Amino acid sequence: MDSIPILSIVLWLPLIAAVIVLFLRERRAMFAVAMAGSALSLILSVAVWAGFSPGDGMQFRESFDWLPALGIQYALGVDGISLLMVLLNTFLFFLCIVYAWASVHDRVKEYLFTMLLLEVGITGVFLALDFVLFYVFWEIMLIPMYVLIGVWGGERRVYATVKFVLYTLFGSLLMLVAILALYFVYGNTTGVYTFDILELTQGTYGERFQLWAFLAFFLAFAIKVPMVPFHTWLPDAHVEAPTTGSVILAGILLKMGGYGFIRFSLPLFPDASQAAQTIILVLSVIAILYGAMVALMQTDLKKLIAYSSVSHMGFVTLGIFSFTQQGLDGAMMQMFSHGLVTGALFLCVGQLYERTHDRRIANLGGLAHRLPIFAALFLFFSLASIGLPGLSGFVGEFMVLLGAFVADIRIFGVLAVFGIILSAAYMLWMYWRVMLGSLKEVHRRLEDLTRLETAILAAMALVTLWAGIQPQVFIGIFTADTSGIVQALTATEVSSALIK
Amino acid sequence: METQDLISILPEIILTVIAASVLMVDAFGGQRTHRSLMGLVVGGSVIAILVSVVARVDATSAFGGMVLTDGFAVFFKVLFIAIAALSIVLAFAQSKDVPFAELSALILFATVGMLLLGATGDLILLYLGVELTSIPVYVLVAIKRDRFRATEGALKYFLLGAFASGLLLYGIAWLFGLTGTTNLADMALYVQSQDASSPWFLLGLGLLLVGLAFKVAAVPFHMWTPDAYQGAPTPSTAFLAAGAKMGAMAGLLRVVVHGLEPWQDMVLPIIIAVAVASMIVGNFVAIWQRDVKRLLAYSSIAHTGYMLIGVAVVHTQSEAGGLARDAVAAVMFYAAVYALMTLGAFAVTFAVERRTGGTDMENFQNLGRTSPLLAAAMVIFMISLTGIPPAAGFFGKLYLLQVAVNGGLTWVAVVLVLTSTVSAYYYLRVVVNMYMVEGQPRLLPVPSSTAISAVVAIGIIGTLVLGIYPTGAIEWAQSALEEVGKLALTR
Amino acid sequence: MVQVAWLIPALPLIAFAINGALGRTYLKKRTGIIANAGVLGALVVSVLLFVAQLDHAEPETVSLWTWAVSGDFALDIVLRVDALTLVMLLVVTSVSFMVHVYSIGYMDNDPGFWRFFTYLPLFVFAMIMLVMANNLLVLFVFWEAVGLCSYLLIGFWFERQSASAAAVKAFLTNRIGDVGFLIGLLLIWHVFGTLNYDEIFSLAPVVEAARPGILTLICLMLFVGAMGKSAQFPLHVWLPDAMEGPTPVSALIHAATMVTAGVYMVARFNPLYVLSSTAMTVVALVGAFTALFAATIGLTQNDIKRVLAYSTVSQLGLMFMALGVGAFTAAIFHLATHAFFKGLLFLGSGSVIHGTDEEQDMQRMGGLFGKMPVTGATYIIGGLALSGIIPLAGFWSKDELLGATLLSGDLGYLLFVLGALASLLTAVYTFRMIFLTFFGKTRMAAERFSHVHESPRVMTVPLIVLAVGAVGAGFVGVPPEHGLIHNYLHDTFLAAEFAGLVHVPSTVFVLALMAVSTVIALLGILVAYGIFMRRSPAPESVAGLAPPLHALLVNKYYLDDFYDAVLAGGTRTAGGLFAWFDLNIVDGVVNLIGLVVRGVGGGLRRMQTGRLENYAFSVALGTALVLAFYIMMAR
Amino acid sequence: MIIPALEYYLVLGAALFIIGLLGVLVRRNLLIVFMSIELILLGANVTFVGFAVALNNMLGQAFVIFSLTVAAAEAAVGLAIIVALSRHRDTLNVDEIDTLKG
Repeated sequence: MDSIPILSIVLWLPLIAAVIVLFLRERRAMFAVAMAGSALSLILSVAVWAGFSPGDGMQFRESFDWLPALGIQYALGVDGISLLMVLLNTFLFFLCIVYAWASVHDRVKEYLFTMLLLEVGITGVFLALDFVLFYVFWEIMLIPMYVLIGVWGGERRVYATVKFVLYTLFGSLLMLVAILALYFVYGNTTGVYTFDILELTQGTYGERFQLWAFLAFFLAFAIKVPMVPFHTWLPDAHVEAPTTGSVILAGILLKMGGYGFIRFSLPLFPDASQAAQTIILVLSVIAILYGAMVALMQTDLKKLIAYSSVSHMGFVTLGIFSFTQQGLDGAMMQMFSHGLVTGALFLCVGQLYERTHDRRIANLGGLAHRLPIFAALFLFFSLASIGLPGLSGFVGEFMVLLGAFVADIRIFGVLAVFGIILSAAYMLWMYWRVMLGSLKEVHRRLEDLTRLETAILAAMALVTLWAGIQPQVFIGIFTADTSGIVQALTATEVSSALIK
Repeated sequence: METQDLISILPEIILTVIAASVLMVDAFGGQRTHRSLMGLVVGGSVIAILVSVVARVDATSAFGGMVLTDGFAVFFKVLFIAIAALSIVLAFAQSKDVPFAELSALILFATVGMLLLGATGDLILLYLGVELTSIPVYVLVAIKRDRFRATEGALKYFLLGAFASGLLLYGIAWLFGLTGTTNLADMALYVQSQDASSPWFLLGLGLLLVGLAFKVAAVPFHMWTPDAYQGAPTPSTAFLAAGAKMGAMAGLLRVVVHGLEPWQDMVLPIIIAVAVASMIVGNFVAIWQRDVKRLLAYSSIAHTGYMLIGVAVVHTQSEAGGLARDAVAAVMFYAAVYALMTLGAFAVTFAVERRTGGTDMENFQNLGRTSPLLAAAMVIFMISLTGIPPAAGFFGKLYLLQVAVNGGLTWVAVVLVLTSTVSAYYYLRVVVNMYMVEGQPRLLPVPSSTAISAVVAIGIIGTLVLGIYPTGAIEWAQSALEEVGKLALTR
Repeated sequence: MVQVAWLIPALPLIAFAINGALGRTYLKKRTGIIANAGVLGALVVSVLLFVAQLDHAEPETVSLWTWAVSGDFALDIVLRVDALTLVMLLVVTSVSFMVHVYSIGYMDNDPGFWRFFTYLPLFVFAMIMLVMANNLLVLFVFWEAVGLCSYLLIGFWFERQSASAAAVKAFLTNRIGDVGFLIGLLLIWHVFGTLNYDEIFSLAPVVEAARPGILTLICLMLFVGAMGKSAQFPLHVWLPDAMEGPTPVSALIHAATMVTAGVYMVARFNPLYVLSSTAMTVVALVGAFTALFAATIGLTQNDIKRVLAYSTVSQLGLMFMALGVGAFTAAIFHLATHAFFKGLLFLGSGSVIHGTDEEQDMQRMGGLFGKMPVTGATYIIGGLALSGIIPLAGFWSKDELLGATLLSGDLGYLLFVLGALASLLTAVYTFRMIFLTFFGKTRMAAERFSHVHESPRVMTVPLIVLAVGAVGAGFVGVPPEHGLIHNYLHDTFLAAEFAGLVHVPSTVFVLALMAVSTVIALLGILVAYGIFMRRSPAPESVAGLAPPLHALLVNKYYLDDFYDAVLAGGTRTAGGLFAWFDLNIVDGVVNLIGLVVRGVGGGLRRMQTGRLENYAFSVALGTALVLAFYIMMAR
Repeated sequence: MIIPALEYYLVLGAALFIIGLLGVLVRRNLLIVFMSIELILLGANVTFVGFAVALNNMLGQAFVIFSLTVAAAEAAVGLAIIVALSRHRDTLNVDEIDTLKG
């Protein structure tokens, strides 16, 4: 199984499809190729999952010297943490392309090319084992997203997309400087000059350097998550992005921040992470409560869901920086479920927008009469987003709270629990104003979901239910790896006492 | 003048012969010979490139140390001849209203100057190279006599250029007087034994640096660049940005590497200050630009700032082995990548100018629909200029950043990173106009010229190949420096 | 035999799945049959299991699958079958079955028929799982699942704004309670390191010794969850509004099963509660106060269902009072009997509403007994049971309840007084309701009165069955303290015995108490008769007695408005403030940075004047700076 | 014949240099500015000659010949541009030529 470079195939398949699409003429052929490409990479990633043995660290590794002059390798590998994210990514992209088949009609060629390029960028981020390769993919996904929001977006799309690019670029460029500094510090101490992530995470670094480098990494990931002070790009990007753009943005892009924290910040800078623990926990709790409160008062449907994402991702950072096994596992599950649920919610809003051409909650009402199937699915995902037990949303939140209920950070756990009231409040209040109550005249002739749209949402609902009832199937993938990180972290417990 | 000296400047001779023959053929042939002229130029350039690579002299210098014949010179010879050829091909598209033959000859003469700058080991040759590059370019900028803006741009460029050359010459005079020689290597040896910081030495050094800084269009000597770039016809601007400036950079590198070693702690602060100023002014003012050529002018000032960081690192005291070699290699690689990107960007701007009659942002509107391929090319160039992978610009910046961080100039690296975020704004504004804004500039009935498409294609291939697999170019630059005496010893 | 236990939850779930999938398009009316079959199956299996388990002392478990393993946190989905579970199962499945049968008639002409019979079995499944959970997390999972079902069913007629609002209010208030529950759960995990019942109960004494006071905090937090779910003061506001849902829903969820989940949870965690006396007193006091508080409001309600709603809140208060004084068996006994007669009353009121073509306001009823004899008769039986008239079920359980409070020490006297008063008021409002609805001169328009008809047999048969239950259920607990139910539940509540909370009353005390209870009940009925039958049935007469007090009660102590203003309104304004803050300040900073950069750019741009001498000047200035720097550097 | 000491050359060269420098900065007329630049070059040449004589090194004087030829070429091109400019705008005042700015 390891002989054929399966990870490279999963990674570059969408690109091949994208290039083929460029040469095609009519719409149906383009979508066929695009769907085949993304479907194949989904199937392959499931095959990787099948062949993956949890707990054995990095597997399916490939590498060759890409740029020896600068010490850069083309190295791929996957462990529990990245596998889950790749699965989520390929799954969401396949569904998005199928959805786009029904809804996108202008500039189809550029659209599919951009989407497939985006998929390559994101998969690459999760598979890369070389820091520069990681950074290259981190940047590659920037332009397609920029074009996706900028060309197919709403009215204020230019402002939104430029803000998105500048914000992300600002954070990631600082990270690049930190990566280079890491390369040299590690090189000077051990004589080995490499960008290999696994090797660099083994190194120990001075506390002053750790603090500085941690800050640079933190900024890049905090903007991506997004954590509270750096989150204002998210609502604008979501409101203006096209439906599939929002799904990918919420489904996967936000997870790169969390993934970055787990993969880089914790292992590389244990002392700095512990020093920054309290501040980040405070920010996370603020994100949970503040995000929910702001979401409550939003008048635009997409902005409401965007702020709900800020609140949900607050749980992720809370879980990661609780430095407990349950916290990390909870954060991973929360990212996985948030990807599915919020992705589905954006699909629902997209479908709603296609029918009513209006996202303002005040103008909608009583749609459940005309759209029973849609109402059921929309309710299902709203409940999952609230964290109703039995659905995947609850698993992540609950385990994060479990992780947060330890020693001296219990206060953050208690405060975070109040988030579940607020999330129920804004979600149900929204659902009530949009779906229940009396139907408005103008929506008299709306017709319900087509079979295709229902199938897409049903697929996501199935996985959400499966992850809610049997989360062990997913937790089993990454729990061994997260425990490795937690042990490494707690081992430096004693030194962190010096800092506090 | 043994045969060896002759061989060392063979490429220069070939170019001069071609230039002269182009003028002769045009004198007799007139309009219809333009296609064959271009053939002559391109063929000649290819031969010149082959000669400069093949005909290598075993000695490291010729003409008594005045002309250096090491890998560094060869690298730049190949680059400059290629850029010249591409510029001439690009200019072919406007051969109707601009005297094509004279333009080609001027470009070739300027290229000879640049080759000399790349191979100079002596202040005299430096001055000669600078002038030989500048004078033809003054004419290139003013070549469209009927346009007032061209003449105004040329005038400003000329007066300030001459002024700077005067300062340079005065500086050289003093250095010659105090050290008794104009050869960079000997001068360095002499100064090492003397008290390097005597005021008179520094006067000469200062003026030398100012002259070179002007030619490289670094802040605060950059004021001529925007007006010259905007005024000149686009092919001339392309050559000015991709060729002439890179020639000056090669000359600066030569001087810094060979001559200024004893003045290390004097040179470093100046270059860093100028680099940071260029990055800030270049990027910040570019935000406001409405005209794409003027925007690319400010972008070139910013990129000069990036490259100067590499130049500065040559003289840092850090003990990491091979740092100086890496620094110069980084600048060389960046110069090559920048030349390709800018040439490509100007080629696209030229195409848009021909189709819509102007180079304002508005003229770029809706390019995504009217000519998708051109728009896609421009997107790649813009991304590359910003430094976003998978385009070559990223690796150029990465190498520079790596060198800066290794040389202890981390804060400068941070400035580079922050200002490139600002640069993302105005580069992507071009993309915004092309794809995301509804606007219908009226299209002139002008057929798209194959010449421009060729240049754009070469630019794209270069940018993407160097972006995806830059190892070849970087290793060539690094190996080229092995032969440079001073850098070989891994200091 | 216990291996088959998983069938009990499985059958209603299968019914839900079938109805959900095929109901809308294919099954339509047949969904009712499937739902009934599912719940009947669950009832039958429960009974079989009950019989099989009679002799077993040890609780048995059936493990289904592993939920999650993360570090030292490992959790499996396990079903538990022990005495308490079986009692609850019997109550839940039997009442549910009755309601299902009844609903076929009640929901007959409703377009959402299939949707109703999809949600109902889902609720039954969730309630069953809640009762059969073997660890705290599964309990919490289905705790919220029943909350969801109540949200769905309250907001069943969602085109009515009031129904949707009530549904959201119910869910949110429950969620507030769930926050307490979740904090309690997390504290247990933090302190005990496990969530399984048996391990928690066995470790309880050790933990209490190690960290005194932590158990009290945990019990109080769990009690907050119970208050939310069982609508105890101050989280009771959602139950009266929940009457917006169809009446069978009110009968099943808001009378018999879901609201008792809180009582079940406290009873289940008796080993913890027993160890913290402060928590016990809090439970008792809150229970007693809610009982009286709700009873007072019940007096002045004109909507027949709201009277019953406040009656439920009051009766639940009594159950918590019993739990608070350690009479766990009495509480569960009252829970069981209450389920039957309150279910009966609700279904009866449903039949009245059905018969009078959707009339719920008692002021426009009266004299319906003639028209609806069966409903009337069963309704009176239910009323008698509720008021606690011997020998009906309500009497025995309430009597034992009050007895237990009396014996439970000095606080007991206060509790007894509150309980007795509540019982008195219960009798008064129950019979006020009966007189206003069934007796006296009808206040309904003649033409409409003529249309009033008795409900079809499919609705009256469940009424009769429940009436029999209301009469017979009491004998399970006779004689007090030694009845069938006491022996059956004895092992479950051993912890209470060890803590010395169980007092065996002397027979003379029992008889005396019976007399007192009967007197109270009869007194209440007489008072109601006096006010509402003799003088004039119009309710204004009651208002005349004490206008300010009456106004206070009618408006439910203005608590609802207070909540709306402070909690809901406060959150909204705070949210608005944050939204403004986010848009202008946080985003403002980002845009500000953009403006600053543009400003700097603009400033620098102006330096590019286009005039030659400025350019030359800048070159000269540059040179001067370099040389000045060098002169400074040179010695 | 007495050979003036090196300092005299240097002072003369410096003087010419400074006069040329000021001429470029202060004067408005294009031709004057152009002539000032020539002055700077002359100043440099004088300094060169001075040093060459002092060092008794012929290289300096040879280089002066170089720089003069270059200056001549420069002058030719410069004047051509100035003539072209004057054909567009009859003024030679530096302040009027500022269409390219910002």
